[in-house]
Amino acid sequence: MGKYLINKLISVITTLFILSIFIFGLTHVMAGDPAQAMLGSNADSTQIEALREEMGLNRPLVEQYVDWVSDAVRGDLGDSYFRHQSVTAALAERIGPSLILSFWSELIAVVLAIPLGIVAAKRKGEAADVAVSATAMLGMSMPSFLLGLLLILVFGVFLGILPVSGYVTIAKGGLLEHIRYLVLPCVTMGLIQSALILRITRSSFLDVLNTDYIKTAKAKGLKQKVILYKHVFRNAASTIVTILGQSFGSLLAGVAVLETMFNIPGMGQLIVDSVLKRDYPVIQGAILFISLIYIIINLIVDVSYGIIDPRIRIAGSAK
Amino acid sequence: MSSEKGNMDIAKDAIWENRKIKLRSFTKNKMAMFGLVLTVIMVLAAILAPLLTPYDPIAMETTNRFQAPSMAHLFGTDEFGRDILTRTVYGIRISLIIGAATAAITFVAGMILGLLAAYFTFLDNLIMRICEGMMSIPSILMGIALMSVLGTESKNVVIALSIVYTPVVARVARAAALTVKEMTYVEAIKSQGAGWMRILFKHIAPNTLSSVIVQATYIFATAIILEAALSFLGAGIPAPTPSMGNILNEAKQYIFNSWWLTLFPSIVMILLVMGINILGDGIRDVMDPTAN
Amino acid sequence: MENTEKILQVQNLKTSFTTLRGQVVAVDGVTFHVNKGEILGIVGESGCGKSVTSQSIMRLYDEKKLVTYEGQIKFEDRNLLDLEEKEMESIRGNEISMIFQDSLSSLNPVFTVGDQIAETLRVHQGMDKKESLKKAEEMLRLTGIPAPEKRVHNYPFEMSGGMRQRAMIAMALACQPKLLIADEPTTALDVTIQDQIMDLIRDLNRELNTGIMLITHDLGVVAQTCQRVIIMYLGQIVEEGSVTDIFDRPLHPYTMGLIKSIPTMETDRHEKLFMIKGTVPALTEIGEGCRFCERCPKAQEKCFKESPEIHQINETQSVRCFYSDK
Amino acid sequence: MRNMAVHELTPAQKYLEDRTILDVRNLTKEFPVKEGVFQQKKTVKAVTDVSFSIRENETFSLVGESGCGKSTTGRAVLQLIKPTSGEVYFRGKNIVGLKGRPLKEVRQSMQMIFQDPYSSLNPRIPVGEIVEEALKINHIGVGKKERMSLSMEILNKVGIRKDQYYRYPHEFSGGQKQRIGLARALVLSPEIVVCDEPVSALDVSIQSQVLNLLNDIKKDMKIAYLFISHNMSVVRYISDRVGVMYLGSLVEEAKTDEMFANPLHPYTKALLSAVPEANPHVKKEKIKLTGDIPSPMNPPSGCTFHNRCPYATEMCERLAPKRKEVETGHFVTCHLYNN
Repeated sequence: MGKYLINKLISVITTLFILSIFIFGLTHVMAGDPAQAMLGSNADSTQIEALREEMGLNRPLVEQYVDWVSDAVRGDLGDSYFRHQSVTAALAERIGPSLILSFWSELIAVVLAIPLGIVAAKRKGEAADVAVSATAMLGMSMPSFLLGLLLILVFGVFLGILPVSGYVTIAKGGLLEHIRYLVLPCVTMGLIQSALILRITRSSFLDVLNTDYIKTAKAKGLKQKVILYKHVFRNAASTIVTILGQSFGSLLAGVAVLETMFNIPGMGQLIVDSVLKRDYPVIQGAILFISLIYIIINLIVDVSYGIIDPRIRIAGSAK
Repeated sequence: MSSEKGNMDIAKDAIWENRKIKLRSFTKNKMAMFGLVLTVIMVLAAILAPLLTPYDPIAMETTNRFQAPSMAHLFGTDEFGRDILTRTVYGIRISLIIGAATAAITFVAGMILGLLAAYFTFLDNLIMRICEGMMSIPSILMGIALMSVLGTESKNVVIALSIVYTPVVARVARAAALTVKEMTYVEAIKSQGAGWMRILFKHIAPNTLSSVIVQATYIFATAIILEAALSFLGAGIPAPTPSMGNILNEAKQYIFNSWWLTLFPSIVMILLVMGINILGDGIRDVMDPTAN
Repeated sequence: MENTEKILQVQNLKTSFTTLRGQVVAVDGVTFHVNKGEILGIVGESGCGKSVTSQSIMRLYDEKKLVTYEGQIKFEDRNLLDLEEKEMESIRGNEISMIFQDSLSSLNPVFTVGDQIAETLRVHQGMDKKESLKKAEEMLRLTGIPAPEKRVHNYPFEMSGGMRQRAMIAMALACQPKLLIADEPTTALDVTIQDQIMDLIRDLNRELNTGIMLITHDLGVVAQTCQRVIIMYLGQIVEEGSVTDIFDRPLHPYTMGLIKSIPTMETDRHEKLFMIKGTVPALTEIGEGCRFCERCPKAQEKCFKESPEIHQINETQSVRCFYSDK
Repeated sequence: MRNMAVHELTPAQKYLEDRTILDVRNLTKEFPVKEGVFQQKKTVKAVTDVSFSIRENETFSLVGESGCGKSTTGRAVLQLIKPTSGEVYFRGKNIVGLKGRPLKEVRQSMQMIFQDPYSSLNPRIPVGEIVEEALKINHIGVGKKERMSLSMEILNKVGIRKDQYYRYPHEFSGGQKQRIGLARALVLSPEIVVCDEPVSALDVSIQSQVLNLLNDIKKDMKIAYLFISHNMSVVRYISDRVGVMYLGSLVEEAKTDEMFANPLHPYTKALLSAVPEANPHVKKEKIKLTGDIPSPMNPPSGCTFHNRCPYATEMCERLAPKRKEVETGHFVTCHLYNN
């Protein structure tokens, strides 16, 4: 187990390092001159030059990168060009809605996808399996905003029972109002995410169902239910956990589209705004922050993977 | 010994016969055929767009704004009086072009990176770490960031999507190549004096091809979705050129009174992407040796 | 031998699979029995249906979509094919149990060996957790595993091939079943370990008086272990007899071919090995004549048209051939 | 004891005088493995100090249980695996460390056939072209036509018909695939073929067909075999001389009749006694080996067989035995014969 953890930590650190270089390079090397963007098009070159000097943009890139990373490690992601607040502050304000939205969406996805995936695997080839797999295919072939629009059409426009945009915190509007505003976005994201989880659950269950040790379990006289929910589930769990980690991570970003559409003040909306405004520190900081969450979640998944699968816990590698 | 000419005849009809078997196993697979038919319909619609509809997708005719679906305008018209069906068909064309381009680029780049990483262990760590690093940035954010840097043009969308999806294909290619590399026939050809080029490109690559083709088909579908999302956020194909994303982006504002602006393009888009995904599943089943 | 009690009687068993290429009859009218405390060898090459026969007895295949059974499998005057799934579950692992060839893939990788043995005891004997684990350790000791108190807590991947196979045997014999079906138990093991495992199987058969159906393609193992032998070819029994009958006076050309073609410690090293010509045809390409006629050195004109029935030649031997006594 | 001197002859002399085409001396192969929490370096001693030689048109077998290093030895001889130490003389010249063109030339006359028929042929290439490719790589035959007829000829010799030339591997049975693998090796007219468990994965009745084919080819093309197997009866039938391996070392080597009639090393005796006799009347008294095969990661000290050997003494635990020629051509590595 120890070796497994050390390997994981090393790989996480290198991934973060490459990630930071990529993001830094993205915004500094390829983008236009931020100072010029801030002062607008009619500023003359001397003003721009002065601003560049003041913001230290003329220093060698490596130096800028080292400063940026050392600050970032201490939690300071620099200041926004247009928001008169530090990036960290902007993120802190907006992490709440994003996490809530992601959490409920993932919950809906898991509650929906795993049981349906198991049913589809158990009844392979029958009507239930075909129906479930078809809907999963539908879910996979649809961008989240499309489903969002269709749900708005049905529940917002035709039935008019649910709000189609906006976000209410529990403090302001009370629990019921808070939930009413969350239903449409969370259901949208939940359905989209459940499509992927359902397909993976079904295929990992089918793989395990065809193994020799499940044939042995049947030869031991165990009930079909016991075989499915004890022997098969324990083995399929590790693959499903891995997918849950990845899907929660990508959910955090996928929510960006929904936050913009449903006008929810989350991190995703922040990034989309700052991209349109070319507010590079915010873009840099937010993407780094969300990617960090994504990596940490996957690290947690890999660690739990070790607990579930003894082969990792003891031998350090799945045979 | 047999006459030389005799051998050549054997060669010709045998090769043709092998192709027939491959074709038959594809047509027998209902799923693959359904996906193919759906995709072909979409492609034809996109190519024959000018013949199908008399209207121009971009020219504005403010006289007949917000017309409900009618015989003249099957999908109705938008806020500038443009025919939605025409714009949708042209939108499919853009989506297909971008999807295909992205799939092709990521297929080639992914194959090369994957094969190199699998065959040369010293490259493996380097390539895989970079891929992991890039893949830890969620695709939509990466897309937005790249577009903001590159500027919103169709050409850049393809570049952005290719950067996003190449690591995904590379990882699949590497995994497939690693399993093939352990096969006895690779060791056999090595024991017969083959150089690394022959081993890699004549023996390992062809046997990695099938799983990477399947992955490229899925990337084709996902690229269309991501392009639509980017355009929806205003970071993709700029208006007025019609793309599935910006059609729906504009439709969003008028969803309350002209619902048809949203409904019909949505259905067409779902069919488009579903067709390609089902085709991907179909190819996977045909290619999968355990299937036949 | 005649008055001994028959614990298993298979009458005309026919197992057919529904596949993409239509109905495939893997076992076509197989009739045999297993006496109490006897070791019956079932010999044949891959595709002859020996594994399908054993798994049909345990009804392990998915009966809704994959397989259909005909005929009768009488176990203690109950036809297993008529039983409800619930009744079958009470028999599997309790009265008839089974061990498989690859002990690594046949044991659940995420549960300890002790748990898996104890589980059988909890399900069939209603033992509680502590008691069943204790009995599991005892069973492991019975199979000669060194340090059973430690092995009980090991996972399958932590044990060697020989130890895992002993654990499988312990699990199968935990509830003292009347019949043990061993499907190629030592094929994947090295010869010295195989020797230890076969000794164990022979000892347990004597001590617990468990009837054993030993499925294998290794004639050496059959000769040293089984009392009676069945030779199978392409889903049918072609010859049945006591072990001395089969080795001293083989009747069916296929049996003779098998015995002569396998090199043993006595084979003449300077002579060509006997070769059964041709290869085993696919189940879908069987003609109406005898299934072995294409490869049979004694095949006559009649063999290509009619399919011989298996018939008793003497008190212990029967064969499926028109010209076996010539 | 005249031929004691044989060992002192240089490999070149042995090749000319004794027609020894392959002379392996003190071959050792250790694999580094990372183990435990802090990645301590550990080595798996797969092959330790193995020496043997093979003459033209002779079949020498390496037999032993899994993990004894017989396959690794086969691959190390062909330089598919780089030996850690020791020399491999082919026609009197040491081929360890050869690279590029010289290695390619040597490889042409040292070919190999493999155990698993299902993964030994590239599924994407018709069988005829698999054989042709061997010729193309080694620049034998001018143009496609000649290479094609050469391939057809060798395929026909192993029993594959001309009309099957452009069939794909998945259309053949296991036995036929082994024949195609053999044709691929023989088309380069090698002097020695390493056969790594060629019949273990085949059905019983097909095994005899392949074994007979190997013998016919040996007579017809004057080829030597390094035959690797765990099946004692198959080894007895096909070999001229036999080497028994245990946990990486060669514990006994002798002519086949001598080895099976008069085994000396306790492990060889145990191995022979464990083989079930396909004759119900014969009940061999068994030499019972206790315990399991130890892991090559940390082999027992001294003689690696001492923890399972019924005759083990205190010396066996301390000291590794020397290899001794007890009778002409009968070598054994055991303290019982070292006094």
